[in-house]
Amino acid sequence: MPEMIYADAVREGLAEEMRRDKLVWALGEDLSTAHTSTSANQYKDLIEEFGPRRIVNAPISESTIMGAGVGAAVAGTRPIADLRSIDFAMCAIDELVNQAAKIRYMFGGQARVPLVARMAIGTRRGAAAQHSQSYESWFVHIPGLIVVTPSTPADGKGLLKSAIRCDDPVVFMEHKELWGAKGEVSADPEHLVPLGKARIARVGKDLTIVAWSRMVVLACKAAEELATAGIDAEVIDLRTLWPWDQEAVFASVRKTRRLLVPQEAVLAGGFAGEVAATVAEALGDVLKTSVRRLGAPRMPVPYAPPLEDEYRITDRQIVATARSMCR
Amino acid sequence: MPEMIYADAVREGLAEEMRRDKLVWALGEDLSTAHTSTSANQYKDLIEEFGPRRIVNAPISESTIMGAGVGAAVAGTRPIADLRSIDFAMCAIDELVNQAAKIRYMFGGQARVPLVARMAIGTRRGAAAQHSQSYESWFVHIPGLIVVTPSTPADGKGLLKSAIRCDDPVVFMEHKELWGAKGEVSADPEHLVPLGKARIARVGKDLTIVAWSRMVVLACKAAEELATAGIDAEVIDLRTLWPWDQEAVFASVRKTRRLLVPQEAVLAGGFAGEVAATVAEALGDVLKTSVRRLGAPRMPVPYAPPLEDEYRITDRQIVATARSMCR
Amino acid sequence: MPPAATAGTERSNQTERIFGMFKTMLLIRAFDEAAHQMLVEGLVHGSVHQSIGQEAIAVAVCGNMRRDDLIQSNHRGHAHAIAKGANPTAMMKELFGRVGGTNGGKGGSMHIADFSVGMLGANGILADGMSLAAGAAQAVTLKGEDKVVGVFVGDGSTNRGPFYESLNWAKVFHLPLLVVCEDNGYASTTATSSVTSGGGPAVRAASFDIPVVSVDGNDLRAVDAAAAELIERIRNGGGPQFLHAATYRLTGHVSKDQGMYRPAGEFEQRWDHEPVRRCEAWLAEQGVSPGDIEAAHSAAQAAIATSVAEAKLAPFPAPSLAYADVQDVGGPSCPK
Amino acid sequence: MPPAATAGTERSNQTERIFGMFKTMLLIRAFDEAAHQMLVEGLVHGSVHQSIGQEAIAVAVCGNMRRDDLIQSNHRGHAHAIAKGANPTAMMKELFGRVGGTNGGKGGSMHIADFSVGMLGANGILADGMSLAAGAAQAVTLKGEDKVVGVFVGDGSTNRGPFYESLNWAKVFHLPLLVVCEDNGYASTTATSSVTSGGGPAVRAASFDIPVVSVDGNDLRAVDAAAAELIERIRNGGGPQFLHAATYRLTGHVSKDQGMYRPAGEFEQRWDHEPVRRCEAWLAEQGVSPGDIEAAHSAAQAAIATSVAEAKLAPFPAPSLAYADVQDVGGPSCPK
Ligand SMILES: Cc1ncc(C[n+]2csc(CCOP(=O)(O)OP(=O)(O)O)c2C)c(N)n1
Ligand SMILES: Cc1ncc(C[n+]2csc(CCOP(=O)(O)OP(=O)(O)O)c2C)c(N)n1
Ligand SMILES: [Mg+2]
Ligand SMILES: [Mg+2]
Repeated sequence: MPEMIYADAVREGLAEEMRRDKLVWALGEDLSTAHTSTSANQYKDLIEEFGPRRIVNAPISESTIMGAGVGAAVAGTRPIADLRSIDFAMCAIDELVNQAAKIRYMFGGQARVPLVARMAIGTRRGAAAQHSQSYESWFVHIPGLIVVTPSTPADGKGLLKSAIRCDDPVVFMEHKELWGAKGEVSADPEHLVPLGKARIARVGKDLTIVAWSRMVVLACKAAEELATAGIDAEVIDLRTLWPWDQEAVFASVRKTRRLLVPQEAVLAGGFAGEVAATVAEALGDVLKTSVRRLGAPRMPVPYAPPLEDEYRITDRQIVATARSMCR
Repeated sequence: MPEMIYADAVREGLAEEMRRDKLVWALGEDLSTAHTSTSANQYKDLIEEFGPRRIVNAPISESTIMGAGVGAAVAGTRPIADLRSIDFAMCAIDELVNQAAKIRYMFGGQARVPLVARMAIGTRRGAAAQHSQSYESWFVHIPGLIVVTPSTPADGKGLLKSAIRCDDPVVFMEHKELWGAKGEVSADPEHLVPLGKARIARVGKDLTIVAWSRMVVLACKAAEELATAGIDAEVIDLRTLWPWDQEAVFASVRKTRRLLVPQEAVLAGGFAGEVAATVAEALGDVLKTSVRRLGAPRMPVPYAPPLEDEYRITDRQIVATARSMCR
Repeated sequence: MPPAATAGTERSNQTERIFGMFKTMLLIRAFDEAAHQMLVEGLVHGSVHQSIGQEAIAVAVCGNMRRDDLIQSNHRGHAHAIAKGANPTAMMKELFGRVGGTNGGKGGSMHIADFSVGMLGANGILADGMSLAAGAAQAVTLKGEDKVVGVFVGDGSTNRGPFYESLNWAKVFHLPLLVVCEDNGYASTTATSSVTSGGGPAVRAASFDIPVVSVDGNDLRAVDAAAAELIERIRNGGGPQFLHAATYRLTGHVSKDQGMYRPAGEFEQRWDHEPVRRCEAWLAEQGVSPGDIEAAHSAAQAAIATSVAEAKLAPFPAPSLAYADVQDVGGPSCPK
Repeated sequence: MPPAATAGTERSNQTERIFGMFKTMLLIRAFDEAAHQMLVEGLVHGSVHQSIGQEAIAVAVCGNMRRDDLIQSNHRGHAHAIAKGANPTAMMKELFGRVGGTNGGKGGSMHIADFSVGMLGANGILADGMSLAAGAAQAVTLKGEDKVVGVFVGDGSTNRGPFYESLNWAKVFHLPLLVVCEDNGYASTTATSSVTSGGGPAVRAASFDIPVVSVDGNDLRAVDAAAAELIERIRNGGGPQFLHAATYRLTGHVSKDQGMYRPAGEFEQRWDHEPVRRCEAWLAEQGVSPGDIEAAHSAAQAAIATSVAEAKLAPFPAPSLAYADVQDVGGPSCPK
């Protein structure tokens, strides 16, 4: 399988789906030209292949990027509305929550909303308070939405393809610091990664670490270090936060009897709480030690590097917490 | 103490603060005239006393109601930006999350944002998908925000007054089905209810029920019924979801060794998960039985009454779950 | 959907056409009166926004559309739905929350939709329909169809940002979109003029280089003529068009609102300008007999009475249906 | 803040005034060049948006304001801050993320703010400054102050909804607000004209009945005259005013962007119209000597070199400061 970076993998996934179905199209700011600039190359050269009616360079109108995406999905096309980042998606929450998520239901199944709402998450060095947010947990709370957080180039491609083919709205969240990450990616245009299925990133028996997005990378790194200390951690990459693969998590926790959920987002109100609470409810009697979460302190993301480092969860913190749980 | 309904209590609280400090003012749609219509009377007659510059009838411009509130707070006044309901507040999330919550921090403490962002939550009979939402958990996840969910007329008044006097942004969430609720309310204009302090709504020893907003009413009702079955439940009304009174909850759970957290909102990603996860982490070894949550199924709020009833958490469900926990 | 023509040899085509639209207006009015009454009686839940006094706009706009054209409605959506051809009985069942409702009882008044006639739904969030309609129009162009998309927006709602974003969007992408502003002078309890600067929605729309036509929205024939022209332009590739229709809401804003915030006398005075009576007078001038007009009234009343009767008899949906149609993957499972 | 006048008996007051503003332009340009260089060297983090080629607008607008007037900036905020009187050394320290930075190292380039000179902050979310500024202006009126509030908005950002909502708001409430649209023809990599319909921001603002003045934003004296007039009108109770200033960004959009999306030749050609050289030519005509002009250049370079040197020496803030200034009640506690 060819190696490629995450940004190239998701672009290839989109291009394949656009070739396959001419009702697939994308809209967002600077889609046609961003490749000569500083962005992530997710759309590089696509306008040349698909033209400006399918790679739509939008005005700075987040509400309408999302809203038009919803309307176009309802009217039978498959738009990818790219808000570029969750930070800017804050300007289009209403259209996502009040419209995209509810239309199928409140109209009694008369309509479908095959929309991909694409919005990158994650801290990026020096990006500060308004360009470094991670609110994946919000959308888990919104009935009607599917929430996808791929951690590898292969999953980025395979899950984007599944998201595009899905008949319900999918919030697709890349991580800004993963766009340059390398990995093997299937070249088969029919290779899809299913929504709602976790991936066991590392098999282990002493402790289950449940992670998603960039935290998977850190969890795997932590697991290697834990191994040198004689702790055999299992790392589960959830891939999809809604629906999340409870079966895979429960099976792992039944085996390891310990659960650690590290997340990049602010701890309070984050998705780690959902996982931890669900496991504590269902498997409280199985656990050898209390469930544990890690997450950022409840503060906006600061700018200066040493302050930003206070915000970031590190593999060292995962190691330390895991060790304390296995004592 | 005089008895009054919730809507009258919060109005009295606002009027008292406006009399006390002429930099307190309110902005929102239909504030001046709503009292002749069908709304909740939260502003009835206030424009007559305070004039149209302090009770500002706004255009239908949710983004700007919130944004102007933020700007006016930064510039030294104390606005109450009323979005009328969380459903409409979806149109102003950006201004709340990207601006109000971050300004003090990202400007290094140069500015303060003494804003009250008022937005009612809750299911109201027949209000359906776009007028019945409860997203209090979202704002727990946003550093910089305080989140208030009063359950009684007294707390509605006392907490609104604290929110107005607070120098940081407060999301103040009334419940649409509580506006008509009656209760005793202090007439002392200096009676404030502190932010971040829970109220023990009922003392008990067998089980801790943690609730907020309208769910407190149901929890208390359930507790009375549980008492007839020999189960002595303690009901904690959190009042404030951020900061939430961990001390009070931990003390109660240490005593009862059982925790049930029922919420009105959709279970997945809700605040009950935060409480349950926190207790499971900290007191996992104290618990006699696994923590338990209750929350709405992950579906939009349906319209037809028998369908809406499927969405609603009831006191009967609280009773049944509590009984199963105490077996 | 052009209304079905009544046979009548002595009348001109135009008279027949207007008489047909008149009947649709009557149906809407009867529906809205019944909906309100049923709310008062507790059989309809939540809130009901009537279009009484505003019927001409919906009827004339939709009367110039094809069945496969699309409309995006707002919170005041009954008139739009009926005008586009939705079945009033299915609509009434929806308001009752019963089986056979347009939305299966899941939506109610504020979310009434009938995709089979191109009615893409009422909407409880003001002005959101603007971008949804723009997107639908974009889908139409992408698919190479020749459909027109119409969107209804209230005067008060035009102060929301999405209104402007969508106007710009529709013009930039040259979309087949007809924006219809139903300007009834009020936004809920607030006189719109008190919170709107300058010349209002029509002037603002024109600043996006979108052609604007302003009409007396209570004059059915005027709206009909304007809508015909604008829809023709759109169908011929003319891009987005804007119709500004002045009207007046003859009821409270919602549910049981009595409209006490209106200046004394305004309400009564406006009854003299309402579209049904005005159209009736014109029809009489054209030689439509009092008997035929009376028969039209009775037919509308009877039709809606039947709708109400049927709605009363329809069962509520099974509770398990609450769990359906959330999403294919990850939807809630029914506890039973 | 009017720039300090240089002594010079033989020059007119107007020449002195413009020469002072010229020096502020030089300071801004030197700052932005240095900021970019330091980003390349890795000492400045995240992203940097330069105002090179656009300096005249910030300088002339803020040059007509009092120190206690307020401005609300956007993502391209260095020029606004310096023009309003912020200390470039404190700003450079902020870009370095160091102690002594305007925001204590918490904000960086995109959030630069200096409340002591009425600079209410740069902003990473486009057009949000519009409603914040409207609110600040509303606070000004509520407090009975006579301050003016200015807000800077890019051409691309005027396609966002809050722009329109805020224009309507400012006019309805008759607020002391000056909206300054810096129209540089681009929004990031996109030519704004390709995504903007009609006559653009000026025409649209006028549709809200807000007086609009359009100027060549690269002509310092023209912007100065227009700003003086508009600010005077506002101070005299004239309500909101709109200044549309055409300009050109002579660098990439952000950080290391090379601006390759621009048509060949455009970039080079525009250098001939940039405000510093044009102002320099005018000053020479007025008899300002080459030596004085050269000295002004050197002074600006030297000042910013000192800022950079000081920023390099300043320490990073203690990690515990990350936990400060979140909120009084319920803020995170420092783990140490
Ligand atoms: C975004 C949003 N804000 C507020 C409301 C509450 N609301 C419902 S109808 C209405 C007034 C709408 O006025 P207008 O647009 O003129 O339409 P009309 O009711 O007159 O037909 C308001 C404020 C809402 N539904 N959505
Ligand atoms: C709401 C929002 N959308 C998108 C962005 C990303 N972005 C930053 S600057 C920019 C272009 C802004 O163009 P313009 O308003 O013309 O200002 P200029 O950069 O030309 O000064 C974009 C799209 C953002 N910061 N905020
Ligand atoms: Mg209206
Ligand atoms: Mg620009």
